[in-house]
Amino acid sequence: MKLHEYQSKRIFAKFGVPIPKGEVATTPEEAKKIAQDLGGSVVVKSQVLVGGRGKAGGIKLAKSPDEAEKYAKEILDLEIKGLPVNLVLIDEAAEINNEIYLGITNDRGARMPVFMASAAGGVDIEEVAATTPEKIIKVHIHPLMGLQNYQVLDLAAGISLPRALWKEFDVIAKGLWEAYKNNDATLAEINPLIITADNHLKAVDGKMVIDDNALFRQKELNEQRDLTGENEAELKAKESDLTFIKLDGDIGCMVNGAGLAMATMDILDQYGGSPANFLDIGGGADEEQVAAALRIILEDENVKAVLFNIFGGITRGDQVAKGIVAALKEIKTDIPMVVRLVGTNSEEGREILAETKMITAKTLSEAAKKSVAAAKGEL
Amino acid sequence: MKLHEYQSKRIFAKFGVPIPKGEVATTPEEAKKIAQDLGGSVVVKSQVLVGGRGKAGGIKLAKSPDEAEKYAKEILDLEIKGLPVNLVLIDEAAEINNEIYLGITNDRGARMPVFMASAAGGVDIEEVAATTPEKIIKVHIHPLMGLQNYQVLDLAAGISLPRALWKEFDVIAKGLWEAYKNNDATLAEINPLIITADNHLKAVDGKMVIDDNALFRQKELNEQRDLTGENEAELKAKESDLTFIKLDGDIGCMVNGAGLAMATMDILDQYGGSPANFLDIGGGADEEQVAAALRIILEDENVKAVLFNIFGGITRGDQVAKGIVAALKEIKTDIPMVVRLVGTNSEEGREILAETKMITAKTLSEAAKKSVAAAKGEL
Amino acid sequence: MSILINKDTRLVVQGVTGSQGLFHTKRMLDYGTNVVGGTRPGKGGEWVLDGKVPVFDTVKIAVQATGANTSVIFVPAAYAPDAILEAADADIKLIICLTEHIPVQDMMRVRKYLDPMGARLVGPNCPGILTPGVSSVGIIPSNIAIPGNVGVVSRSGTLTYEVLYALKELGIGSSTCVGIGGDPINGTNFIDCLQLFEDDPQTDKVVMIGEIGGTDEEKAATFIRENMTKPVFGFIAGKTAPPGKRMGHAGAIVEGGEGTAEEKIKALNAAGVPVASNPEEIAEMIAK
Amino acid sequence: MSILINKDTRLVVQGVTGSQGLFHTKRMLDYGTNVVGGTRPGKGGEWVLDGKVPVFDTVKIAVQATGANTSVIFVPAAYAPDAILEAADADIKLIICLTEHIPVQDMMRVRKYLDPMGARLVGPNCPGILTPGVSSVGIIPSNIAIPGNVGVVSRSGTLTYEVLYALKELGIGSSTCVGIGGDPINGTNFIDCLQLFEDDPQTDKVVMIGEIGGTDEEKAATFIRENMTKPVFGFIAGKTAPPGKRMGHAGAIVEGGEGTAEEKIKALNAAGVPVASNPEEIAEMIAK
Repeated sequence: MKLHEYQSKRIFAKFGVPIPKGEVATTPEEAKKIAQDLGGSVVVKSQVLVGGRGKAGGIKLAKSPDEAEKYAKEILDLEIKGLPVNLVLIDEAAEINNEIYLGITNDRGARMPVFMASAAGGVDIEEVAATTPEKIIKVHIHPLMGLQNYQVLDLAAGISLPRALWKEFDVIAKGLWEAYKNNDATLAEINPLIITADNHLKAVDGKMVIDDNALFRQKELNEQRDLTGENEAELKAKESDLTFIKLDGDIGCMVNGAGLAMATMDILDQYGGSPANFLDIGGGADEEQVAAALRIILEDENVKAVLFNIFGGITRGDQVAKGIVAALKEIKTDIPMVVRLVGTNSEEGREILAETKMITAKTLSEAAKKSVAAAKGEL
Repeated sequence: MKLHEYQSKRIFAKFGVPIPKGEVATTPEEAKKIAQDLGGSVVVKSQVLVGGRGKAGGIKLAKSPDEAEKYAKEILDLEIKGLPVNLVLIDEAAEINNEIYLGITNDRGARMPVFMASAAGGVDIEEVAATTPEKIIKVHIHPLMGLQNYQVLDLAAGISLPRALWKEFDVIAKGLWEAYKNNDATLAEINPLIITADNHLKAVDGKMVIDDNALFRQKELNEQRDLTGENEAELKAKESDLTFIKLDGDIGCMVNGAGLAMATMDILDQYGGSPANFLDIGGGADEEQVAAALRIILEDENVKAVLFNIFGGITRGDQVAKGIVAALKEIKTDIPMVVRLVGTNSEEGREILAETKMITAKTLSEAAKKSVAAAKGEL
Repeated sequence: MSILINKDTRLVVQGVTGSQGLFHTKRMLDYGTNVVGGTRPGKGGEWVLDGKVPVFDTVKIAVQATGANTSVIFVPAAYAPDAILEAADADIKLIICLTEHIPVQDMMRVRKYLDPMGARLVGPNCPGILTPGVSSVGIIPSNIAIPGNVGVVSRSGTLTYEVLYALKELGIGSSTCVGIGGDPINGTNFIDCLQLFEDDPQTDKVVMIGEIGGTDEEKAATFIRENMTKPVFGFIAGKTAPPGKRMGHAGAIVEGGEGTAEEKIKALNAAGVPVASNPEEIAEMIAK
Repeated sequence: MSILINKDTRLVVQGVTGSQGLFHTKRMLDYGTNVVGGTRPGKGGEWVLDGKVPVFDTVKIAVQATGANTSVIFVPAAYAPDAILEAADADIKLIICLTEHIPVQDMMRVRKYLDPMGARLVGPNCPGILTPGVSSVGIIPSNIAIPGNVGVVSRSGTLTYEVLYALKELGIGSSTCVGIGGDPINGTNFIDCLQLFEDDPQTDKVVMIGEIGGTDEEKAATFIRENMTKPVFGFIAGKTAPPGKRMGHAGAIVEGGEGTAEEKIKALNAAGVPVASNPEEIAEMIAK
């Protein structure tokens, strides 16, 4: 779960990280009022959960409240990478002497959080990592010990931070770590952390991603979730305990198991087809879930064929078959459907499906080939 | 640093441990007022930093405010193991169905805190440990992971706690752990944790000892320190950065280094003498500290002779000698003094001491023998 | 022979009284697995499954009473990390955690705690282990596999079943099948299992089923090149997965250009491991 | 030969710019110890002691610049735990911490962190290590010891000097003298040093100086009985110490009847270790 810039920065501030004064607005008028209260120049920043806001015109410097109102209107009218802008952050403007990158993420290979710092802040850190990796200082944090004083020094010295700022940096690094740890983040990032004209550190942009698996104990964050920009079908699937990911192809897939669902996508590709989605109905899907899944697949107008690939293990083939039959009674459709049922009670399942117009297949390859043909109207 | 019962219990309560309602009083009138406010029977408990209060008459059950006043007066007039009672705790009385022991201390050998529980609560746990150790359930706590849910269950199941109380017990055990950890305790103990007549758990007596080395970060606790019962000379020594422990013998000792100071006491004993104190003046003692140390030694009326055992390493012999000379100019005394200076600049030191009436010795054995003789008036 | 579980396995089921726990405990018993007990705090002293399985309050008590040496965990994500530590602390040497959705920071802490202890964790978010004809710990459908000489190790559940089934259709059996789970931070990894299979006299060939995300397959490829004498056959799922999206498994994600199927297949090929383009092809490769 | 420190020791002094750090760094340099640098956050790039010792901001940088393999810690108790972790993390293999008054809960955490890392900690609250004629790390006065064949390990500072001095008076020298420190939770213990002395060809006899508190001397006695071929001579301080009082050292306390001098002497005697009744007697025993 991604947090907005303003949400991330407020969390950082709670842990002692200095951030610019600012407020969020949903209308140009509110934006003007905030700019008046702040006084001086302000930055109007679109709050959308995608990168590249700046290039898309989603960040503007306003020298007066009127300008703030004008830019807020422009930005609130924008659509950035397909997402509407519903919210702008009005921050007091800061004079920037230098831009630093500071971020914590999970290093999967090391099985530890890794704290990264770079003097080359303000730009996309993945670009820095790709082109000049030596400019990124990395320090691994022991998950039971937490961030230690000396590690903060390793970072500060590593990016040649002026010594006068080390004390402030210590507070900020520890604050970022606490924000990361206490909110079950998988990413907590300040980019840029600026050195101001009067030689202080300030976090002018921030980003956090929260571990979805930890939302059960991060209830406050969960309530703040902004669903704009999340795919509607994916959200609907989540409600039915299904894992659905929208793709660009034309063959809808319904599979039990994540690995098998990926393999199903891959084999469609191998035979010249293109999957419309990833969909894992899980280990013990019931009729209702199967019906819900089918409805979600068919809502996608690109879908020209549907492939059911069900491996009967704990999931019994007859149960899935009943679910498909029930769903098809409710959802009238002419879209061709290919079904492959293997494993536990697959015979019974196939018998149940015999009453439908479904195309059956025994092997996965056969099912894939038939689906590809069906999508092309060749079947 | 030991905490009083009422201090310990308030800390436990802060971490969610249920304790009886109560307040402390310094006068019988206050005690009466508190008893009135509480209503019903109360327990009047002396707050002194020694064990065995009950046997000494320092804990009384009062059935009315008047009785509370009367008992408070009696108890405030008591002296328990040489300590005056300055404070009484007035707690509402509880009907006790059962008494449990719960405590956390450091297991030095295991290098981990150990959580102990026993169904045989209410009595001295060291007695239980000595006579029926199988009645104490022990669980070691990983110092980086902290107390885990399953460990609380191991304790609850281990003492056969009725299952209806497991949830309450979980809160109490975790609270005690947090109290222990967050206050740098070396001991945090609830004894007894009672099962009340209406079947709940309540901590009716509590005890905490705080790591002296951690007081620099436990400032709040440090300010609550009750110095009653701490030896005056020991406190005075601490002010001069000396480690002094009062003993019962008649030979004052001034030594640099804790191990050597103990060895000096031991050798006095070996030759039939008896040390009046343990005194470590530390590694780099200056003239002032030496003088302060000498004054502290001589304040003890039992002292019949003084032994200086100084090994010149970092501490230079001439410096210590100068300190002794300076102190002796200020402090007029007829008590015989034996001095042994060895190591760095010991020759120079001995020359400086030649002007005093001090008895010199070259080996530790010789110094010990001469000190014993001097204390007996045989020298 | 087999790896990890065998006829000496004495299993305790953590969370035995839940619906999943009960259902699969019955299945494991039916398969012949030596389930010696289960745990559920507050229900010690009860019995489940018609008096076949005693319930204990804690794993420690279960171990004392039954001599259990292996545990399988069926408890919800919020309690699973505690359950893993409990098992390790009770001296269980093999801990198989099926629980999905454990927060990643919890697993980092658990691993740091476990690593010096010498207890082996398999999972979490895995289907368990099956030694066909001998013992089943977890939820791998046992009717889809027969005893044989192929070792199987996999990050995925149903994809593994698919391979076992395809092997069985060709009359090929397996020595042991280990599901190591789809989480980014887990216990036993590919290399651990490859080493075990290399040392196992019953195993002649190994199937390794990977997927996108992380670099464990690349590390396994290096290990195979340097240490394995037995032939290994691979499959990697997720060639068509879009970057930045978690494909069902928490660990199945291409991030920052890392963890793509292409890289993994390249690494495996370079280590002499033929990689099948679909799961059915694996069985055909093995049959040759 | 010697144990722990020798001519290959490349020392970094943590807290080199403090008054204690400076004073003893000079002493160590004068003795011939190879002090390659010191650390003090914020003072990297400066030099101390007339340009003899470079100062670095962190141990990591010091190690990169100088190839330091040993560190000695002169920083206050509040920062010492961090300093120990810093040294271990910078791949320092021998960390000697002199700092007194470190909170015991901090040391428990530090040990749990260090144990799986393979770094050796000596101390805290110790005088350091002296290999006479070769290298001195810490504050042991170097003029009181000469090279020889007696290994010395001790929980106490000046008491050790006393023994070294008494040995020297009799013309006896030592291979290495290790102060393991007087805290209840420390790094290297008696057994570790006894094993090192047992393996060290220069060492023919060992002196072990213990004191009241804990049971490390008892454990050492068992180790001696089972593993040592070289003769060990003992001394235990604190026979007359009252129970329940900390005798200067945080670890020197008889608690709950445990840790008395009597028990320790009994255990050592039972292991065939003669225990002197005063420090001077040790030298006489060795001389025989």
